[in-house]
Amino acid sequence: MATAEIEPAATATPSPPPWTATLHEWLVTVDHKKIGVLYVLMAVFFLLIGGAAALLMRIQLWAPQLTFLPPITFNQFFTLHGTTMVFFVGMPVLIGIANYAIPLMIGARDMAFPRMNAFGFWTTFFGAVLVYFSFLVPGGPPAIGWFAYAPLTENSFARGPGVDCWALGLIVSGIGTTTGAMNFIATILCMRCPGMTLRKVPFFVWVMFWTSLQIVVVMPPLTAALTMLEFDRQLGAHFFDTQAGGSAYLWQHLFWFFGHPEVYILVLPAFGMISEVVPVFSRKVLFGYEFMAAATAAIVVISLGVWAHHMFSVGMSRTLDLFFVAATMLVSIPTGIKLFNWLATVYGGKLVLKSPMLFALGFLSMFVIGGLTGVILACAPIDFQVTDTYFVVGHFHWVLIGGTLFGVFSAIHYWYPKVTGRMLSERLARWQFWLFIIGFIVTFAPMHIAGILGMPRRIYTYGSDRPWEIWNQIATIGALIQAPSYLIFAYNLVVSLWKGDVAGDDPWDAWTLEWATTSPPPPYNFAVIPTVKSRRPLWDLKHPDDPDWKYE
Amino acid sequence: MLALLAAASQPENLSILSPASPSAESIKGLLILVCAITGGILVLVEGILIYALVRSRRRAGRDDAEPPQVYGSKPIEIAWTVAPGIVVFVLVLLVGRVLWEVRPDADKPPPGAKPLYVTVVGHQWWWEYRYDSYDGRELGITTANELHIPVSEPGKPPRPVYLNLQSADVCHSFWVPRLGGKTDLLPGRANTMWLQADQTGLFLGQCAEYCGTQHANMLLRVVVESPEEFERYLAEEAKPAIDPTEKTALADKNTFRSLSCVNCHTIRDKQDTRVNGTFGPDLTHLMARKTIASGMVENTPENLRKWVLSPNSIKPGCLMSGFELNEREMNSVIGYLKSLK
Amino acid sequence: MTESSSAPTAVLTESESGPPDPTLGIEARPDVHKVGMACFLASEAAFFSTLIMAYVIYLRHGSHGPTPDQVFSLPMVLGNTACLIFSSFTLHWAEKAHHSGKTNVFRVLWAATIVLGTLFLVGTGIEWRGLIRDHGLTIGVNMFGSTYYTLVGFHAFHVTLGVIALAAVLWLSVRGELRGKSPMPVTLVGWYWHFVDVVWVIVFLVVYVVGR
Amino acid sequence: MTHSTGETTDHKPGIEMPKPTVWPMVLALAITLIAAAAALGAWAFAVIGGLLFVVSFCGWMGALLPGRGHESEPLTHPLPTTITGRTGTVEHLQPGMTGYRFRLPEKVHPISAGLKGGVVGGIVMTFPALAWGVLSGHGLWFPVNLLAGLALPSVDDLSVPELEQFRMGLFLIGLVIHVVMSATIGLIYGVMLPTIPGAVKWQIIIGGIVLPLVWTGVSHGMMGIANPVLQHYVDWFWFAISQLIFGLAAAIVVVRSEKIAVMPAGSGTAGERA
Ligand code: HEA
Ligand code: HEA
Ligand code: HEC
Ligand code: CUA
Ligand SMILES: [Cu+2]
Repeated sequence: MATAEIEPAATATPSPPPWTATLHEWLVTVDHKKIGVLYVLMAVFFLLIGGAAALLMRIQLWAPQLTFLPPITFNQFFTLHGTTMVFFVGMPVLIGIANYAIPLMIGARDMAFPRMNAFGFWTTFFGAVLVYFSFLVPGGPPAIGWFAYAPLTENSFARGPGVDCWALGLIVSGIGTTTGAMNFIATILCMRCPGMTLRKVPFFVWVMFWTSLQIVVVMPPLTAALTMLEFDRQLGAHFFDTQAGGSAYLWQHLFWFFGHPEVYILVLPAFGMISEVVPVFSRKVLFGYEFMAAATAAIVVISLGVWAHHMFSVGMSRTLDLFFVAATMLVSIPTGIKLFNWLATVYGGKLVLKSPMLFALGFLSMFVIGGLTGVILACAPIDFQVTDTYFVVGHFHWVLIGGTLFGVFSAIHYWYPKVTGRMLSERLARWQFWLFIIGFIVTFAPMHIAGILGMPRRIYTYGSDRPWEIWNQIATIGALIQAPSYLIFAYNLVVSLWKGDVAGDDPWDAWTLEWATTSPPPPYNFAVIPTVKSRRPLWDLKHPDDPDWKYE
Repeated sequence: MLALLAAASQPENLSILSPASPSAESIKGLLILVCAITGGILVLVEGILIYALVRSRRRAGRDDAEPPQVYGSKPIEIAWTVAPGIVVFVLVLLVGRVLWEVRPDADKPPPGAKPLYVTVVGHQWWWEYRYDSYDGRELGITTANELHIPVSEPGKPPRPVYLNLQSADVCHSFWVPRLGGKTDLLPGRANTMWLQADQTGLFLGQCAEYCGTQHANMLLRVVVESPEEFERYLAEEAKPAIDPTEKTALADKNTFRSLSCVNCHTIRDKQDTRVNGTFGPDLTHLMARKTIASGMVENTPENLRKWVLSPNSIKPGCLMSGFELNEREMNSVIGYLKSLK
Repeated sequence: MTESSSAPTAVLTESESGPPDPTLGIEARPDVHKVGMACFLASEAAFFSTLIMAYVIYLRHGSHGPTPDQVFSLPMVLGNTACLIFSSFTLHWAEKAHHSGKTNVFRVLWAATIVLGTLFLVGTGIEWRGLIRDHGLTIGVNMFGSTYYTLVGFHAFHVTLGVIALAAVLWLSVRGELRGKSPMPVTLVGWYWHFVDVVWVIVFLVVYVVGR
Repeated sequence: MTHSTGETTDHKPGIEMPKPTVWPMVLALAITLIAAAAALGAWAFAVIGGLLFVVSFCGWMGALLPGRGHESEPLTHPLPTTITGRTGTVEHLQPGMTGYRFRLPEKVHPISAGLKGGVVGGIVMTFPALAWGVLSGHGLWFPVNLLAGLALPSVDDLSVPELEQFRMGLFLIGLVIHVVMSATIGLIYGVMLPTIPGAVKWQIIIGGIVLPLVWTGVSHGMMGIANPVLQHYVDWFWFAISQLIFGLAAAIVVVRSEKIAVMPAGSGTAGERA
């Protein structure tokens, strides 16, 4: 087996290469690790941009009748904020982390299609650039909301190329996402190391497999819908042109057929990340792996059939409404299974309260709240009242931040030592965590109340006779508390590159294969492809008298 | 919570927790019940989490030892699959009941009812109301931005209102929180909606589907009146605009008619058919409305003047252009508008 | 504490204790290229399903302008369809020929597939010219035009890509780069081509049979 | 591989890795330029994009040819530290330890026991419910119709005589509600009761008396909203009786059923078995 002859590392520190060489290296790379890092950097950058837009919106809503932002600008900002956060923050960061971790976790040397992997990143990135290019075109960025309801997007209501930049940018970046998903599927099916059957993959890998299937099925319909929209705008077709027989209703179905599964695409990988972090930091095996695995599949399948819960107020028949109510609520059963299994993993464990675990606990305590407000929304009659209000805004930030972002932060704090060989500063991480969770609650909890008090979303201002001012002010203060946490995070990422403690191969005493190689891993990941017998190969090595394969 | 209750007790509010109609009432009940159920689940989950945290921080045992590894348990998994299952089952049943309660069939009003049928057309960014029929009487009145409906008093025949919702341009949504949930207005598709008010008074709301620049100011005003007042209102609105006989008033009218206002606005006159634009709100009884620009500002002569001079200064981005009228023309136009009682 | 006795490079081999896992080392992994192509085709299927659904939903929507039953001439389309279906057979035979080592037969049949695909494209071109010139049916005329050209146009675009890919494989074959009994390029392009054909059969049924 | 990587200067063993290439990036740029051209109507972009597209596509395909797209990565990187085993460091589950309850005995009631309990409970509880219907003078169908009021709004409008008659729709809805609820609660009983510590007596007391009383209380609080008709007519004494009978029946059926052996759930049980 040990046929490879190994040279020790060169001891002399080479002089740093010129920056052009570094740039070139990153532009041409096909290494899944570098591509993963590129994805994450892109996402962090856009997180700051999208967050800045949110801050400006929050300032505009501070008091009634402010004129801080003109109406159109406000409308453009929420469109860009939503689009950015969903397509250029959420998906890239999840795909990027997976890109880095999955080949390592399954004991492979790279993704199945390394060049297509690079292509996927660059299309995602250039797609985002194209969307933001709309700042330079006459009329500026689109003001259509992230779900772009027709016919507001048609030529007669949205002149200027802003909408075209948006739609085509999303098509381009969607191509990247789809190729990325295909790559994951092929990698996970074909590149696992010997011994790692599909039932023994680390849970994050399993989740990414299902998320990728989801992407492959729901991204193309969005591409098709956007293509129809562009045909309307550029070639004079009438798909969504209501004056010539087109249908506003069809757009909503097409968009949400993508849009709902999309929100699970945004949260499932975070579920996977949490499922790696919680066991390691509770020092216990993941409770009920098989049920968790089945629940993942169930969520993916059920969520293909619930999209119209975004359209209860569109005037469907009551029977159809009730069907979608039932389907939507069904999703909470597998989600609940997951939540309870994480709790059971924590229960009886020996907690290590390091930053990854802090964020994971933030996830466990916050996501459930967002999920339960989701169930409230899923009751169609209640939704008639609160749809398109700040209650919904509260719900989805609660799941997107309390779910996705907490999961992502947990994962970044967990894998940063592997990526860079250095530890993130725990002190900064704690500051970030507390500012983040407090700011987050203060921002988004009052939004539920504002919604119940009748405040619709997407309004650039409100009259002074409306009783919403106080809730908006609390929310704005919350956003201001949150803002520094993102800056601290970015600062920590950069500074720890030099100042962080040296991490070593396995700083968390963890169990999956990525911790069996060096930090950072060599370009080929593993000099010798490992062989595994259970879901926690490193546990087996560390505890030869209590290995996992006895129980699986 | 307290603050919520306090806010709800204010006389004119938009809270869904102070319902003034049967449908808003049922929804409120459902909301409270669902909140209780989800609240219970929340307390349970957070409780387990905190308990687990506390227990695992205080556990005995060797420092270098790993805790016992528990791989899972089928019976427990079944328990926490089935338990949410029951909750979901009950919720779906409840939702079904309330759904049928709040969305009754528009073409089958309850026996003995005196239904009012109104067609609502959403425009960027104002509301057009066409009164179709009331208690079987054909009406054919058109007005804008202020919907008057009769109250349903207890013990008397109910007076349900059925709205036929349409849109002239993009998607909008009709929402008066205290009178019930919202229903969208989609171009190329007619929706129906049921309203029934238990109290008289003014009920506010606003468009709840993003519809462009001034979506924020597409405000809704519903005036609920006693049946007698409502009859009076209908009678007033059914009349044509007054025909000025006095000389200056006549001159004012002619000034107005010489301007391009007529391309967009309608004023129903006795014989006249020239002022019949449909792009803007019907002005026949403009002065009967408390506000202009779909509820943005009060309907005062100063505001009217400001509006005609530059609608954008009141409602930036709105679809009526400003008019560079000279002082005399402006006075005439405002004078004429003021006469549209 | 005991040191595990594994060799320094073999990070994770079996530890001594425990039964040997019979599945180790012998599990078969599917071929990456095949999985990749299958995923790609799945996404294509989702894309075309959306277009077909839009076509069906808009069928007989809108009153003015030409309607399907006024403009379609079946003989032309049937000929086209025959070309495409037959090309699936030639492709299949070509693959078989390659499998049994008859390289020349393979090339002839493969070339025939290309010719049939090209014929289909030419046929579509002629059909479109007729629709535009004789019936005034353009993408902007009515809903039928919008949905028809989008659906059939995207399909034709895929046929074009297929013809290019087929040609590339033929070129590889001529250069002698195709080795083995069923080389991957032949298999994958074959899958793609059959897929495009199946889509056409559905499009044909929806647009020209049911939709008339 | 038959092809070697161009210059084979090194004889060091290496690992074959894909060679960095610029073409994927250029191809992505080309597609974006074409899209931008469509968005902006700037056809010059399309020309550049088209050119780049062809060039990068050919470049990429070239790299797919055998031997072209790979390079040998020398094995010069440091090795990971060897992972050492620590024997005897994993604690095993013992009574009194957090999570011990999850261990669940090696023998548990089969799933079917819970279902059986639910069905039996569901059947016997109909007796007091129907008895109340008859005794209160409303008749057999009254309780059934009331139950259906949970799901059907039209029941609110029915008068008492109407509620006393047999109605097929209401009967079916009521039946479904009753069966589903009984079976699922039975299932939960089946798996949860055995985890209650102490003697079997306690399992019966908790499952048969405490839990039914708890949910009767909860129902009492919420019925006004959940099912107004039932709230209006119900007799809470009889309601509680039927719940108690359900609970007792289900609990007894569960605890008396035969136990079967199951897989161990964690390191503790295996340790005990060994
Ligand atoms: C990360 C993303 C994410 C996630 C995970 C979810 C999860 C859920 N969402 Fe959410 N949702 C969004 C993102 C997300 N959502 C976004 C972005 C929008 C708005 C888009 C827009 O309009 O711009 C939206 C909007 C939205 C609506 C439409 C509102 C409207 O516009 O009117 C609805 C309605 O049904 C809904 C419901 C749900 C439900 C039922 C879940 C469920 O999956 C939640 C399941 C979880 C739990 C229930 C908690 C844990 C479970 C238990 C503890 C078990 C026991 C519980 C019960 C038995 C109830 N969501
Ligand atoms: C993952 C997704 C995500 C995330 C993380 C966020 C984060 C935030 N969102 Fe977002 N939001 C959405 C997804 C998300 N949002 C979506 C999908 C919509 C719907 C859009 C639509 O209606 O179409 C929406 C809509 C939305 C609205 C409703 C707008 C409206 O309807 O009118 C509001 C209002 O307050 C809001 C606020 C915020 C705030 C305060 C944050 C905060 O958490 C942000 C905190 C971050 C910062 C404060 C940045 C800190 C950095 C700096 C200050 C430095 C800046 C430096 C440089 C630029 C170099 N969001
Ligand atoms: C381009 C078409 C157009 C022209 C011309 C036009 N209007 Fe308007 N008008 C509108 C529209 C559209 C609105 C509704 C604006 C809104 O609330 O968003 C409106 C609203 C009004 C209102 C407020 C009505 C209400 O109930 O809110 C008044 C008063 C009014 N116009 C008067 C005039 C007068 C006087 C003129 C001529 C000097 C005029 N309009 C010319 C389109 C027009
Ligand atoms: Cu109309 Cu918003
Ligand atoms: Cu959804």
